[in-house]
Amino acid sequence: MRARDVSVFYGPKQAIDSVSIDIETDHVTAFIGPSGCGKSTFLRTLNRMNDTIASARVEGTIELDGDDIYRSGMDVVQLRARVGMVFQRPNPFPKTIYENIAYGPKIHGLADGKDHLDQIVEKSLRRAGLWEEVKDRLSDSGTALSGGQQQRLCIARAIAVEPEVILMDEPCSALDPIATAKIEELIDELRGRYAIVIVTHSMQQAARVSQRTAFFHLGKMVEYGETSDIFTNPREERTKDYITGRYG
Amino acid sequence: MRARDVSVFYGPKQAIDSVSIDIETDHVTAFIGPSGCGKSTFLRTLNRMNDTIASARVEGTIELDGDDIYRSGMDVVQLRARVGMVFQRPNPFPKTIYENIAYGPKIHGLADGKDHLDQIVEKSLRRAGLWEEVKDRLSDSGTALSGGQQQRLCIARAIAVEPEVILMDEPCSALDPIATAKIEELIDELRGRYAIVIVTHSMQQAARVSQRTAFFHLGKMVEYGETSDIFTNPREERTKDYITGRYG
Amino acid sequence: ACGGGGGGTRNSIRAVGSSTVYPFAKSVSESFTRAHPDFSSPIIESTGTGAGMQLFCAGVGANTPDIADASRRMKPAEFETCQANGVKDITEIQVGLDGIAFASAKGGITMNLTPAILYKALAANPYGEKQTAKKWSDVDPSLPDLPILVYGPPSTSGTRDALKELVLEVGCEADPKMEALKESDKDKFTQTCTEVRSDGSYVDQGEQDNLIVQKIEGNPNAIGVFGFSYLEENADKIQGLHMNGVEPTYANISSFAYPGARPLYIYVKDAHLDAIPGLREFVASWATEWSKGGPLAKIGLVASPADVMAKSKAATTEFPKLTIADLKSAAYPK
Amino acid sequence: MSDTITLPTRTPAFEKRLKKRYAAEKRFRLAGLGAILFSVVVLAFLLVTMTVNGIGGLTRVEVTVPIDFREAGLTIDRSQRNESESLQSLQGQGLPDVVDFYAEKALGKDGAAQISSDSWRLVANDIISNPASLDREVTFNLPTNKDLANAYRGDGKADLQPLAKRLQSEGKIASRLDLGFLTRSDATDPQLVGIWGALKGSMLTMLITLALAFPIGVLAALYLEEYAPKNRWTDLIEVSINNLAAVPSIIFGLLGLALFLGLFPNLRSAPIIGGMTLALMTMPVIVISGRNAIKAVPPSIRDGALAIGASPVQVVFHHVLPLALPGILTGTIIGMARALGETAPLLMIGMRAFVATPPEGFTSPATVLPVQIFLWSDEIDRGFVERTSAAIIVLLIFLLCMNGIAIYLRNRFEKKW
Amino acid sequence: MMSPAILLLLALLLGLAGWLAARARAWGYKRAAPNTRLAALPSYHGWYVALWVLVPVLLFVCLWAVIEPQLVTQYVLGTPAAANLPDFGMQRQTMLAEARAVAVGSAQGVFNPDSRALIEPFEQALLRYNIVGVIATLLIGFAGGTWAFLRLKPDFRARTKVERIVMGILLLASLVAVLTTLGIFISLVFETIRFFGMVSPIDFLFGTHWGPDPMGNPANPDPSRYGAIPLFWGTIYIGAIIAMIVAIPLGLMSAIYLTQYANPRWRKWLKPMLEILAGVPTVVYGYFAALTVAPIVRDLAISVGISNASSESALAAGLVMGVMIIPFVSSMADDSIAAVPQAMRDGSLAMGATQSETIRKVLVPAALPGIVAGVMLAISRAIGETMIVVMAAGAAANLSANPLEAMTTVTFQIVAMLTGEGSFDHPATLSAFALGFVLFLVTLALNFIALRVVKRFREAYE
Ligand SMILES: Nc1ncnc2c1ncn2[C@@H]1O[C@H](COP(=O)(O)OP(=O)(O)OP(=O)(O)O)[C@@H](O)[C@H]1O
Ligand SMILES: Nc1ncnc2c1ncn2[C@@H]1O[C@H](COP(=O)(O)OP(=O)(O)OP(=O)(O)O)[C@@H](O)[C@H]1O
Ligand SMILES: [Mg+2]
Ligand SMILES: [Mg+2]
Ligand SMILES: O=P([O-])([O-])[O-]
Repeated sequence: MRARDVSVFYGPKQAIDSVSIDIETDHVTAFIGPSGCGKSTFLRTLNRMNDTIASARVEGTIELDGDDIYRSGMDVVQLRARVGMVFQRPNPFPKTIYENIAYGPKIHGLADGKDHLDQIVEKSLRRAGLWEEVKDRLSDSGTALSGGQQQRLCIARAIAVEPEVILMDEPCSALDPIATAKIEELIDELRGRYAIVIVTHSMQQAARVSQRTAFFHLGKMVEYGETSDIFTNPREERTKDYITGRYG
Repeated sequence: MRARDVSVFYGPKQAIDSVSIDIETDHVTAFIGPSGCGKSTFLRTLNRMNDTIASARVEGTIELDGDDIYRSGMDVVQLRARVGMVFQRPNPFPKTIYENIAYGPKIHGLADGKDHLDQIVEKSLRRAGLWEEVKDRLSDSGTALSGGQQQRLCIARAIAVEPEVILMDEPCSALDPIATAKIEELIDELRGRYAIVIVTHSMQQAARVSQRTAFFHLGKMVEYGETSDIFTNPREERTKDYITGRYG
Repeated sequence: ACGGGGGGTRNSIRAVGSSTVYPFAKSVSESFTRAHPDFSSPIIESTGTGAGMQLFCAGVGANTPDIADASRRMKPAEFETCQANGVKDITEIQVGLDGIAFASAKGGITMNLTPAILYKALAANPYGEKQTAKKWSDVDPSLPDLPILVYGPPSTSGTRDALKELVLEVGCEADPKMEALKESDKDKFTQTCTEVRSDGSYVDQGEQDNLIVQKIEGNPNAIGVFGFSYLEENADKIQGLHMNGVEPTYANISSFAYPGARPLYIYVKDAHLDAIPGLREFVASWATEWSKGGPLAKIGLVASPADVMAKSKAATTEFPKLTIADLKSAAYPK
Repeated sequence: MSDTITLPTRTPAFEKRLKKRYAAEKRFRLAGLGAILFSVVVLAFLLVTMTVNGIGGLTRVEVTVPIDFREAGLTIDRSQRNESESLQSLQGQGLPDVVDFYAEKALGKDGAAQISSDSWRLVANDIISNPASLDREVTFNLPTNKDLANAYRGDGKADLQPLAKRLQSEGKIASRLDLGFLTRSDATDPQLVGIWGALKGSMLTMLITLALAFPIGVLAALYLEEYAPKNRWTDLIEVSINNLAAVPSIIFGLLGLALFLGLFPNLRSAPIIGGMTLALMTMPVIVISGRNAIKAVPPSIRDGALAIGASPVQVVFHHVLPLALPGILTGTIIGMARALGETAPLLMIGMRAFVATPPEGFTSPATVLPVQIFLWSDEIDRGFVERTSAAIIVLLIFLLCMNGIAIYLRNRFEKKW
Repeated sequence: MMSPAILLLLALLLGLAGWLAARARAWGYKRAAPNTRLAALPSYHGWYVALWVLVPVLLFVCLWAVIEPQLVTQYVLGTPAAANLPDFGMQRQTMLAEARAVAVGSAQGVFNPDSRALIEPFEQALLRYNIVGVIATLLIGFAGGTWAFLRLKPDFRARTKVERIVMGILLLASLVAVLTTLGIFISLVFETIRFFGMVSPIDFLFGTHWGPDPMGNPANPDPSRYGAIPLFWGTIYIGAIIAMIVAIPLGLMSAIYLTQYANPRWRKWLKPMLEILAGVPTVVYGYFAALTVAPIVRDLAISVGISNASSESALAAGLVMGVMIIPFVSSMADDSIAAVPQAMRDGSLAMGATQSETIRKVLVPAALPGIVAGVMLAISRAIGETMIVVMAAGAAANLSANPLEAMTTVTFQIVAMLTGEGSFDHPATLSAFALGFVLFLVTLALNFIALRVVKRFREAYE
């Protein structure tokens, strides 16, 4: 995905100030930055989830496969099927585990019959590393799982519609260390198959899981590059201050 | 203040497990630890703000000037006037700036007449480093200030009743870096006059403002000592893991 | 929280009872209030004659009404209740006449009714047999071939009582068997003769005669039973049905030529006469209004015959005591 | 990976399905719009019907009768302050006959027979308030009786139609705005009724309701939300309040009948009993909305005050209550509006009697607006149909104002802390 | 009845004096030892004393308001003027009341000339007892105030004491609700038991013919006329079936449209519209149903060839009731949908679901418990609704499924049996209480369950 000069406004207030970035398909990209700097806002522009906020307005262009997703006539439904999203707090639907995964394929009509659907569900759960844990309780409620399992369920749900990009907004911030480790592993496994963008407030996490890191500050993207470079050898003063704990 | 074997329960759930600590008068003490480890809970036992939570139960003793604050017959109102508190989100009253500061002295009958009250208000605002910014708008609403100013207003409000101890629960987590710096400066200035306890989720902040640091984990106090020791030379493995970003 | 209601006095006159008398009582109350602005205006409630009598006879004192409006005469049983409860002195005043009129919508069903036809059509068990008539023609082949549908007053009302006594019992007694039954088993007789069918052909319309008028207006095949005043009021919409060949008109009712004519009464609790300010004056106001062509006549009251009216007028100032013997003499002058 | 090429979300089949999904979306949305429009249309229909009918109810049919008092020889003792004595004196001097005479002169014998029997009183009142008119000719607009009014409006007794036609062609009869409707009380003649009595009854009743329900409701809400310990007793209180809020209003009528009228039987029909009954009904509404308003005050404010040593009572009365007040008021107004429109429980406690004069106080018999509407709706005369609608308009105006104030208050003070 | 008002004023003055004195005293302590903190603010000392003055005095005034008139009457009856009062209690009392009214100045004159002689004794008695009342008030207030005043000390915790009284008042206020519930229960249950003493509950609850005869002999009612099944059926048919068929879909769709689709500008107008619909009094709906809707329904029925359509039909009443309930359902549904966390909606939209798919497949199922509870509350309101059925449903106790027929409901029969005043010894009248009791229990059960469900549902998302 390519973003060029993207600015986002909430009413009169500018939350993102002309950010340009190329997100590469076979990498994990991390967005870091202090609270309120606009990481989530920018992430949500990537699959137009910002449309749900009445006051939000986006300028600039964002292209997916060379196609501007903000052009008029762009089909948001299809876009969102192609660019999946995982949220900060796990948000499984209050339905069965099976139904949670099957939801996307069903509404999009991706499955030909029940058997196919079963296959999709199994495949998605396997990829999310959850199959073994839940295969005997597919008809339990998704909300009955533990936090970490719920988050993996949400990832499985996103995978089930075969997206091209997966956006994750602080997917581990509500989880304990063990669950966090599991998700980080999973991200590592999914890398290469999907383009992954992850927002995190933990620099350590960014260092662990990502290959590219973008540092945001006060709505601007300050620096973007190889993760190892950013953490060991930042070009900008602000990045350095942040990484060494001067603020945030 | 001295705490001995303090345990706190929320209903059946134990949130703090026999913590003993001496809080020294002329130092800033920082509580750090991962989310949910009980920092806030413990802080709130120190001025019995836990009383407002019906399910909370405290065991052990906490002494202020040798007087057990949990003994029956303890006047909680007076205790809280002696042990002030500043919260995570600034919570000025929706009244004028003047009224915000004057409220405490008024209900405790500290001022003899209007002039005295004016003096108290000015002195408190000066100490909180806010006087210059607000002296011309004392009758504006306290909520009309910026976040950082609001937080300083809350500190001024706490100071106005001349407490002995000031407890601060993540006072900067809702603030931007500049406001954070201001508050940190202020804490530094107040040190020595009041005993200050600060909860923070930022290790860097703890390192910057405190002389003593206590590290909490899963309801237990794992380590307590000189701040410089804790950060450079932790005794416990868990402290080290936390400080280096293994979890949290 | 504090302060008592207590007392035991009342300033305004209270009258309860018949919905038939209600409009007249309202009208008298209105003119009374105008003529005597110093007194509080009377409180008139329409409860139906039966319920009104029960309240009236509950005792003397501020909590009980001063006047019972009635569209039939007080029953000896009610009189006895009154006596038992300490309501010893009662004055009966006949204020005028009303007819229970049978009517249908203008242009709707017409027939010449008789008490016997009505009894056969409306009784639960005509002459002790099972009720089978569904259409008027089932009762009498000369009648229209239309379903029986009669809207009428509920069992609480005096109009219903009048229907029972003036029409149903009369129709019932036409059969000698019943005449005999009356002698042998009075209860059985009353039941057979006055119980109204409840299979939907007779529709009990609540205490609201107006609704009955609306009902039959909307259904040309329906017949309504209500006070003559309502027929008079709505003469532009509905037509009276002949009974025994007589039309329900003012003249026919005042002469008792129409079989459904009945007197209307008010009963005054003499004990209250000096306790309720204005009660005497209020009763007297009736006499100034009930004459032929007077204000009450304008709203449908048929004036009593001259001799009765004179007697009633005297009663409004002299307050003669009602006795059980008075009540046991013929219930309705024919 | 081979399957990266055949992404299922980018097939033509997917796009085809998409079209259908959008159509379904549109249908669903229209159904929603339809539902809400239905409600709006019904509301509009109701209001329009009432208004169209009710406008007529604010007028009455009057005839024009000039009276030359110079010929009548009436006198009025100007020192006589008492209105009713003046009235009696005028009646004694034959004013009714004077009015009849001039009516006959103006309208003919048949027309004079159809003026309201109350006409001379109107004339008398005019003279009393303006004695100078005894020295000249004055033209009065006198109400007709209801028969002629109906005839003029085109229905009613056929025999009066020609008279109405004639008077109309002479320009002597007209339907005129009747503001007296707002100042008179119940009557038997639709030409002479007014709603002031019922309105005053409503006001007195509402005063009692407000005086009882508001303080009790607010205090109870404060207790439950701020102080109540969690135990069986407070559970009981809470359950009773929630249930009371949904108990059918007629049950409150039964309570009023059995309890209040049992205790104070001679206060039957009195606003004080009605007010007490409605207060019990309104109190839970105030408690519940009050609790919501109190709940909406952010805990951080309580914490802030507690942390500088305010006692729980001080916290509530210095901080929570002032902040919750707009919300509590909104709830109170809505509860009061409901009580103002309530009919059924008042029927049970005798507020349905015919009372021809406005109530003097809280203990004199009265009726209230909605019951008056109910009673009039039962009258058959066509005049009453319009009068009923007019009374409904008056009631609705009151309620709309109250609801409007509540909505305004809510929008004005709705705070997201 | 001037005197209670005067006494109250006196009490307030005394209280104010106590307040000022106590506060001054507390300031005195403070000045005497400027460096110690008082245990409570001076004004709390003031309130403490003021309450000690006011509460006893108010209790006394209440008591006095009851006994003083009796004392006065006693006095008057003892005078010679009372010797020729009539024997009849009510007349006596009327005369006494008249004379008293003149004596206190609330009336100009008496209607009964014999009462005139009583005016003067009344004036004397009133004067005497007013003086007694004033003196007693002063004494009591002074005593209470002095007692409290003497307890003031620098370390006296006046605030705690005052606050305890405030808490007591709050607790009392919240007990009113319990008392009301109890009052309802008691006023219904005794009459119901009496009724069941005359008609067996079996006949009442399971009988299928309703036609009480209030004129019949109360001692020997015919139980077969007291079968309430037709009433229950009518109630359910109108309130829980017809009205809900209207209200549930329209209310739910309105809520969905308002919360999910309407833009804020429209919502700002549409929502108050719905609220106005909820604020229209039921008597107006009843009038509307009877006068406008019922004839339309009847004409429509006739025009499609149903000849015996009644002008009072279950359908007309039910339709209008349904309209009345729409805002109720929609606001409950609105709340429930709003309580579903935004995260659910975002989760579904992020999967590429359309808005309506999100609503139908995620939001509504998630909000279902709340919606169901809302519907139960709506039903309980519909079956308790009175005026619409009184004005539009009719009195006929039909057990029929034809919506064009007239039907009657429990509430209608309660009104019918009790309008005006009932004599409390006839089963027909008492049946109203039994019906009320059944209605009370049913709505109570519905509400209880609904509130439970709502609570659970809320907790699930908190
Ligand atoms: N719906 C909204 N309306 C108005 N302003 C918003 C909205 N959402 C976010 N903002 C503002 O936009 C700015 C960027 O917010 P954003 O949520 O993108 O920050 P973030 O970097 O994700 O922070 P965090 O780490 O706290 O999640 C903030 O100042 C925030 O207050
Ligand atoms: N009111 C409460 N009732 C029940 N459990 C509570 C309550 N408040 C906190 N807890 C639990 O007690 C534990 C300690 O909570 P506490 O708020 O003290 O953590 P913390 O260290 O301050 O975390 P954070 O950094 O998120 O503020 C947590 O598990 C929390 O879920
Ligand atoms: Mg974010
Ligand atoms: Mg915390
Ligand atoms: O109300 P009634 O005249 O029919 O008793």
